[in-house]
Amino acid sequence: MSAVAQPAAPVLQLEGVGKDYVTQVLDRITLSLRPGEVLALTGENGAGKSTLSKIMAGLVEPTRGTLLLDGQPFAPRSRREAEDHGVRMVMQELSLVATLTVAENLALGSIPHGGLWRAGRIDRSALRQFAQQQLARMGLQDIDLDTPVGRLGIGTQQLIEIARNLRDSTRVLLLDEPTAMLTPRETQELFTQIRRLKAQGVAMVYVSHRLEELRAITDTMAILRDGQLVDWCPTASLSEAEVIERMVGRPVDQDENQPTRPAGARRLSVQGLGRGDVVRDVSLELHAGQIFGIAGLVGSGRTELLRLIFGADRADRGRVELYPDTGAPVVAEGGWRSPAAALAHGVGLVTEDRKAQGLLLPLPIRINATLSDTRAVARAGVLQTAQERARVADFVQRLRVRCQSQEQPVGQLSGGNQQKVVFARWMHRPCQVLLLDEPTRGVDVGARADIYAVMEQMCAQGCALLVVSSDLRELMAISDRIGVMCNGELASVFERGQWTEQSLLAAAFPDAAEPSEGHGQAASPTESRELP
Amino acid sequence: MTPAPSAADARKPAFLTGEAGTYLGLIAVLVLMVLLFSSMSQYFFSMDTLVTIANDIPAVAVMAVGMTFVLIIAGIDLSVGSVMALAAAVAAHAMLNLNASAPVASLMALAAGLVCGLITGSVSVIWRLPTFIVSLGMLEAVRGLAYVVTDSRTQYVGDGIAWLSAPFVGAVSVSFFAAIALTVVAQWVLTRSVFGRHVVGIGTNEEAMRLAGIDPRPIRLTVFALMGLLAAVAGLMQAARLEAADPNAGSGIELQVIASVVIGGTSLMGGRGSVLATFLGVLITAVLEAGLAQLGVSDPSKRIITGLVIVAAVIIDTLRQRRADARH
Amino acid sequence: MTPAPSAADARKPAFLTGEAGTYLGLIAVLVLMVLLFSSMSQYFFSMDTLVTIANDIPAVAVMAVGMTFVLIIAGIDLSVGSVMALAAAVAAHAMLNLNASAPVASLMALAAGLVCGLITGSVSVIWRLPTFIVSLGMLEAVRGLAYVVTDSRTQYVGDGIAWLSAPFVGAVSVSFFAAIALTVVAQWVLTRSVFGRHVVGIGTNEEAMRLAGIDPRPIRLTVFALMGLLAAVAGLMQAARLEAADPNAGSGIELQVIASVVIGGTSLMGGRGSVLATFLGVLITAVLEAGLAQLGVSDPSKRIITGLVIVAAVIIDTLRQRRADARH
Amino acid sequence: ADKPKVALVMKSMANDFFRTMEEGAKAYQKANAAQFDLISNGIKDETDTVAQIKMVEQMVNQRVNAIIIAPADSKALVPVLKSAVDKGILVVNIDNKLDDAALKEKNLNVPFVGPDNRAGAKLVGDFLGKQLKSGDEVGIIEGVSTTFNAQQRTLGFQDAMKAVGAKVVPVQSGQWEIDKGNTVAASMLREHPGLKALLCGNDNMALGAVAAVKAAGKTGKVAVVGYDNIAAVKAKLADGSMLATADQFGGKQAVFGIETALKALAAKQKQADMPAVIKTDVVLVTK
Ligand SMILES: Nc1ncnc2c1ncn2[C@@H]1O[C@H](COP(=O)(O)OP(=O)(O)OP(=O)(O)O)[C@@H](O)[C@H]1O
Ligand SMILES: Nc1ncnc2c1ncn2[C@@H]1O[C@H](COP(=O)(O)OP(=O)(O)OP(=O)(O)O)[C@@H](O)[C@H]1O
Ligand SMILES: [Mg+2]
Ligand SMILES: [Mg+2]
Repeated sequence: MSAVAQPAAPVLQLEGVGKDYVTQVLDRITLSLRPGEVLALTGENGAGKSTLSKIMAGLVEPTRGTLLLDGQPFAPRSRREAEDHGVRMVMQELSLVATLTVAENLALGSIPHGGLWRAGRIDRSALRQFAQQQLARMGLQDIDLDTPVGRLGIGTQQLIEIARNLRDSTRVLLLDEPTAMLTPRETQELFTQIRRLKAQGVAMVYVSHRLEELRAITDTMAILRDGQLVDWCPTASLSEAEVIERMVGRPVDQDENQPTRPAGARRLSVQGLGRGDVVRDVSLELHAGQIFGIAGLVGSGRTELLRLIFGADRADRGRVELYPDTGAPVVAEGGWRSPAAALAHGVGLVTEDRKAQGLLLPLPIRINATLSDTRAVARAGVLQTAQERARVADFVQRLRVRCQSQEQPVGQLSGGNQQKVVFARWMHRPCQVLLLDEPTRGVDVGARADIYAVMEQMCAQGCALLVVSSDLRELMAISDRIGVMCNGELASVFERGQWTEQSLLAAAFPDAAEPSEGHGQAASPTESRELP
Repeated sequence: MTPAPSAADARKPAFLTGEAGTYLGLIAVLVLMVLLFSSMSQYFFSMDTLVTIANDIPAVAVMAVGMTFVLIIAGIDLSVGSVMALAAAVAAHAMLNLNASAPVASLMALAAGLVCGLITGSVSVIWRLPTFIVSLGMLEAVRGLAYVVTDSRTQYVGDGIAWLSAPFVGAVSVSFFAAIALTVVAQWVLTRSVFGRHVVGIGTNEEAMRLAGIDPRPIRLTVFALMGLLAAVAGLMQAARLEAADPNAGSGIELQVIASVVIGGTSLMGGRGSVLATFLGVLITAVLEAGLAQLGVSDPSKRIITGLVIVAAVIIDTLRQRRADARH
Repeated sequence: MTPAPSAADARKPAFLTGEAGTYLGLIAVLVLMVLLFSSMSQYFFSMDTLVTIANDIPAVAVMAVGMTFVLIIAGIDLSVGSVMALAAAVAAHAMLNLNASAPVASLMALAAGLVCGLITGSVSVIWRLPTFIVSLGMLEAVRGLAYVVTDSRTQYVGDGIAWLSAPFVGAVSVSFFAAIALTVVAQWVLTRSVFGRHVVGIGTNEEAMRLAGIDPRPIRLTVFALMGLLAAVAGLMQAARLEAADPNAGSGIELQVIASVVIGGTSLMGGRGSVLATFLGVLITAVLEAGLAQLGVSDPSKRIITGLVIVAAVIIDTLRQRRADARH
Repeated sequence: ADKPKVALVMKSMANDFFRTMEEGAKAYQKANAAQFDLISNGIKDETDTVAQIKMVEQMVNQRVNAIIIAPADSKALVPVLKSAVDKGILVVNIDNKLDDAALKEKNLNVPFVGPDNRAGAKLVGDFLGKQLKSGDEVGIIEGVSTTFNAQQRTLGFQDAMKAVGAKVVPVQSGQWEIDKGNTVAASMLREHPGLKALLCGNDNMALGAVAAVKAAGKTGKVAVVGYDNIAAVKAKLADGSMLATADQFGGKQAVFGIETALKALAAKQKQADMPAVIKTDVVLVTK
C-alpha cells in the first residue's frame, strides 16, 4: 500500500473536470486528494456531488477535463476498470441484487471459484470467509450470509453496500451519502473504518448532508453550488453557518428548539399491532397538530411498523383506530386491508425506499407528484393537464426541486430532489395522518428547512405526523414526542424536554439496561415488554 | 430487471399531433415496404390493394388495441385467438340454434368475450399468478369451448351480421372505421385519462402505485376484461367477413397481435406504449402479408422474409428512437 | 416492474437435497394426477405407461432446461420449435444428400442449433431488442429454412441416429437418461457456479450487475447459444424417435416448453427459477397428456382439462410456496 | 371380456372432415356395441406428429387389439406403428397413406383403406374445367404444404387444369384455414385480375376464397371449388358462389377401417397377410 510518508504527492487529481447533460451540471472542477486525506464533498441537492463522484469511479464519462491517478492520466471506462486501479465507490442509490445472498453480493464481480472459467464451482468456503471478513469490518457479524439481500431492510442493505467496498486494495474510496439511512451506532462503526483506512493511507471522498459528521471525520471540504466549486479549504476553517451559507447561497434558519405544539384531538391510536417478531405489539397514539418521532437502530422494525399501520403489510394482531374530525371513529382490525383503504380514510405514507417503492422512475416529475390523487387534477376522469402543471409548478418552487422542467423523468434527478418529489405527492393530497419514513433522506440543509416548514404547516392544519428518522438531531428538532424502537418493540416514549441524545441512544440498544437515566419514562399507556 | 431509466423510457405523451417524430421510424418502414412491393408488382400500389388491406386489418387492429393496454401493465394475453373463435361460435350458435336476432347474438358474443377476459383477469389478480400462464390455460380451455359450441364444425352464419363488413365509404367496411375510431379513443384514454395514467403507472412500478394508495387490482381486471371484449369484437368482425364461424379461427393469432404491438414500440416489460404506434405496427404486418401473397412468394420464403422484416422493423424503430433521444 | 423484493423472490438455492419443500407442491400435483388417472383406467399405472412417458419427455425436458435459463435472465425464446425442426432437417439432409455419417450429421445439426441461438442472442444483445420479438422473427425465419432444407417434405432418415432413442436400461431410452443428467448438471450450474449466479443476478437487476463490473452481454449470449444447442439436441432426439425429419416438427412446442417451465415456478420476469422444478413441470404436462390420451377423452374436453390443469397446478404451487414463506 | 378393443387415432380434431369421420365411427360402435369397444383420440392440428405418436404409444399401453390410424405424417409414424405391430396389434391405415418406401424399409405391411385424393381432386377439377377455356388463368390454394393430402389434391387439380389447358398461377398455401385462405385468395385476385377460378384444397379455404371474391366484387366471375363437402358449404353451393366440392364420405372412412380390422381379428389374420389397399369412393358434389 502507498506510504503515508510524503503527504505531498496527491493520489487523485481532477483538472477542469465537467459534465453536461442537456444543461451543464458540472463546470470545470479542479481538486486533488492526498493519501490518507478525507475530503468532504458537500452542496445542495443537485449541485453535482454524485455526478462528480461517479466520474471519479468510472460510472460517468466527463464531458471535459482530465483525471490523474498517481500523476498518470486516468480515464476509467467502467466501474470495474476504476476498481482495478483501486478506486471504489459506495453509491447513493443501492445497487445490490435482491435474489442473491448476502455473501454473493459482497463478492459480486469476483466470486471466488475453482477451475473452468466462470462455469466453475463456487468456492463456498472462500466465499464465506471473504464475506465474513467484509461484514466484520462493519460490525455485522450477526447477518446470515445465506439470506437473500432482498429480505433485509434497506438500512441493512446500505451497510452491506458499504461493507462490500471496504477492501484492502482500495486507494481511493468514494462514499456518497453512506449514512443517510444509518443511525448513530452504525455511523460510528463506519467512522472507525474510515479512520482505519485513513491510517493505511487510503484517500476518501465523503458526501453527506449531515454537517456534524463532516466536521467529525473530514480533513478538507469542497463545496459545490450549481456545478461550481465555490470553496475548497480545511474543514476546521469554516463554521457550520458559513458552510451552509456557501452551499445554499442564503442563511438557513436552523432552529433546534421549537416549542412543543399544542396537542389537538386524538387522531390515530395503534393498539398491540404486531407481525411475527419484526414488530411486537406496538401501541401508540397520535394527536392532531403534533409530530410523533420514532428512533431506533437499523433493522429495529420502524419501517415495518409504518407499513403495518398503512396496510402495506397485514398485521398478525392488533388494531388501528382513526378518529376523524367529524363522525364516528374508524376501527381497522389488523390494520387497513390495503393501502388504498388507508388512504381512503386519510392515512398516507412516505416510503423510505423511493427507488423501489416510491417513484415511477421513467415517468415525469409531474405525474409522480400528483400520483397520490390523480383525480384531483382530472374532471370526470379526464386529466386537466394545465391545472396539473400549475399545481406541480407550485410544489417544485416551494421545495426548490432542481430540474429542467416538470416533464423531466424523475429518474434523472439527483437523489435529494427525487425525495422532494415523493414528499410533494403528500402535499398534493392532504391527509389526516401522514406516516413519514426517512422523509429527509439525502435532502440538503436548505431543502430540509423547506420540508420542515411544510410539515409545520400540515400540523397547523390539524394533521398528525408520525416520522421515522435515523437522524437523531432531526428528530429532536421537530418532534413533540419521540418513541424509540428496539427489536421490534416500542421500548420507550419521551416527551419533548425529557430527552437527550444519550437517553435516546441508550433506549435504542437492545442490551442496554432499563432506560434508567431518568429522562425516559417507560412507554406510558402503550407499554408492551414481553421479551421472548 | 429495471434497466437504467434512459431518456427512451420517457417520451412525452404524444397525442395524435404531439410528437409526430415518435412514429417516424415506423412510417419509414411502412413506406419502404410499399415502395418495394410496388416496384415488384404493377398491381400492388392500387386502390384495390389498399381497400383489401383496410378490410383485412380490423380484427387484428382491434385486438392489438387491447393488447397494448395488456402489455403496458406488464401482462400478456395469449388467449385472444381462442376468445375470438368462441365469440364467433356463440354468435353463430345463437343465430342458428336459438333463433336469436343478429343484434342479440352479437351481444351474447360480446358477453362471452367479456367473461373470458374477466376470468383471465380475476384468476391472475386473486392468486397473483403470471398472466402468461393463466392466459395460456385459457388459450386451451376456451378453444375447447369453441369446439363444443360449434360442434367442431365451421358454422355458416349467412349475412345476419354482414353489415359489419359491408362497404361503408367507398369499398371500405364499417369495421375498418370502427377500428380507427377505437384506436383514436384508446390513445386518448391512455394519454389523457386518469385510468390511462394508472395503467402506465402499474406497468412501471406496481408496488409504488400500491403504496401511493392506488389499488392495482381493479385496474388490471378492467384491462383484461377490455381485452376479452375486444377479442370478441374481432371475432364478430371476422365472422361477418367470412360469413362463417370457424372453431379454428385465430389460432396462433396471439403471436401476430403481440408482434404488431411490439413492432409499434410497446415494451413487453410494461410501462411504455402507444396505441397509435400499435396501429402502425398492425399496418406493417398487414402490408407485408398482402405484399408477399400478391407476389406469390413460396411458403418457405414467405416465412423467412416475414421473420427478417419483423426484426428489421424493430431494429430500425429502435435505432431511430435512440438517435432522437440522444439529441435531447 | 420491480415489485418490492419480497421474501418469495428469494428462496435459498436448493440444490437437490437443499429444501425438498420447494418441490412439494409440484410433487403433490403430480401424485394427484397419477392417482386420478389410475383410478380411471386399469392400465394407466403400469410399467408400460411409465416407460412411454419416460421416452416421451426427453425433447421437451432438454429444451425446458435451456428455457429455464432463458426465463431467469428475463428473456424468452419462441424459436425453439423451429430450431428443433431445422436441426433435424440439417441432419437428414447431411445423411441423405451429402452422405455424411450419423455422427458428422449430428454435429452439423448441433452447429445449426448453436448458430440459431447465437443469432437470437447477438441480435438482441447488440441492438438491445426484446428477445420476444427477435425470437418471434427467428420462429418464422428458421421454420422457413427448415422447409427449404427438407424441401417441405418429411425426410425419412432410417435408423442412423436411432441409438438415441434405443432402449438403454429396461425399455427406457438413452435420451431419457441424457435429459436427467442434463437436468442435474444444469441445476448444479445454476446454483453452484459463478455463471449460474450471474445468470440469476442479471435476471434480477441487470444494472446492478453491470455496476458490479459484470458484462451481461456475453452471459446473455451464452444462455441463448445454449438454448439453441439444446433445441438442436431435442431435434435430434425427436428425429431419432421418428426416424424422420419433419419440417413441421415442434411447431407450437415453444408454448408447451414455456408452460412446463412456468409450472415449475420459474418467473417470467426473471431472477428466479429452478431446473429441477422445471423437470417436475415437464412431468406434469407429460402425465396429463398421456392420461387424457389413454382415456380417449374427446378433443374439446382434452383442451378444456389441459387449460384448467395448467392453471390449477400453478395456483397450488404458488399457494404452497406463499404459505411456506409466510412462516419465515 | 374378449370383446376386442379398437383404437381410432385421428388427425386434426379441429377439422370438420375428421370430426365427421370420428362421429361415423362412434355411431357404428354404438350400433355394434356387443362386438367391440372403441377408444378414439385425435391431435389438435394436422401437423402435430409427435402428439400422434404419443397417442399410438398410449394405445399400445392400453392393450388395444387394433389401431386404425389417419397418420399426420406418412413417414414419421412408421417406426411407432412398427413397434405396435411387433407387439401383436393389428394396424389399419386410413385417410392418408403411409409412405411405401418407409414401410418397405421396415418390412411392414399396413393395409390402406381410403380414397384417392388425387383422383378426387381431378374429379372436381374436371367439372370446373368444363367452364374454362384454354389459356384461362386459375389459382390453386393448397392446404399445409408439407402434408401428403395437400400435395395430392394440388396434383389432382393440376392434372385437370392441364387437361383443359388452363394456366395455373403460383400455388400458395392457405394452411387449411378459412382466414388464411381468404388472405391468399384476395391477393391472387389482385395480382391476377383475369383470374377465372380458385381451386381450394379444402372447403374451409374455399369459404375464405368465396368471401374474398365477394369483397372484390367478382361474384359470378370467379368460380370457387373446394374439397370435403362440409356442412357449411351447402348454402354456398346452393347460391352458386361455390361451384363444386368432393365428398369422400368421411363418416364411412373410419368405419371401413374398423370393419377391415374386425374382420381380420375374427379371422385371426396376421398383419402381413392383410390386403394392401382397399379404395373407397369419392364423388363430386355440385348444386
Ligand atoms: N442521466 C442524467 N440525465 C440528465 N440529468 C442528470 C442525469 N444525472 C444527473 N443529472 C442532473 O445532474 C444534476 C446533478 O446531479 P447529482 O446527482 O450529481 O447531484 P447531487 O449533488 O448528488 O445531489 P443530491 O444531494 O440530491 O444527491 C442534477 O440536476 C440532475 O438532475
Ligand atoms: N420481508 C421480510 N422478510 C424477513 N425479514 C424482514 C422482512 N422485512 C424486514 N425484515 C426484517 O425485519 C426487521 C425490521 O426491519 P425494518 O425495515 O422494519 O427496520 P427499520 O428499523 O426500518 O430499519 P431500516 O433502517 O433497515 O429500514 C429487520 O431485521 C429486517 O431484516
Ligand atoms: Mg447525490
Ligand atoms: Mg427503515
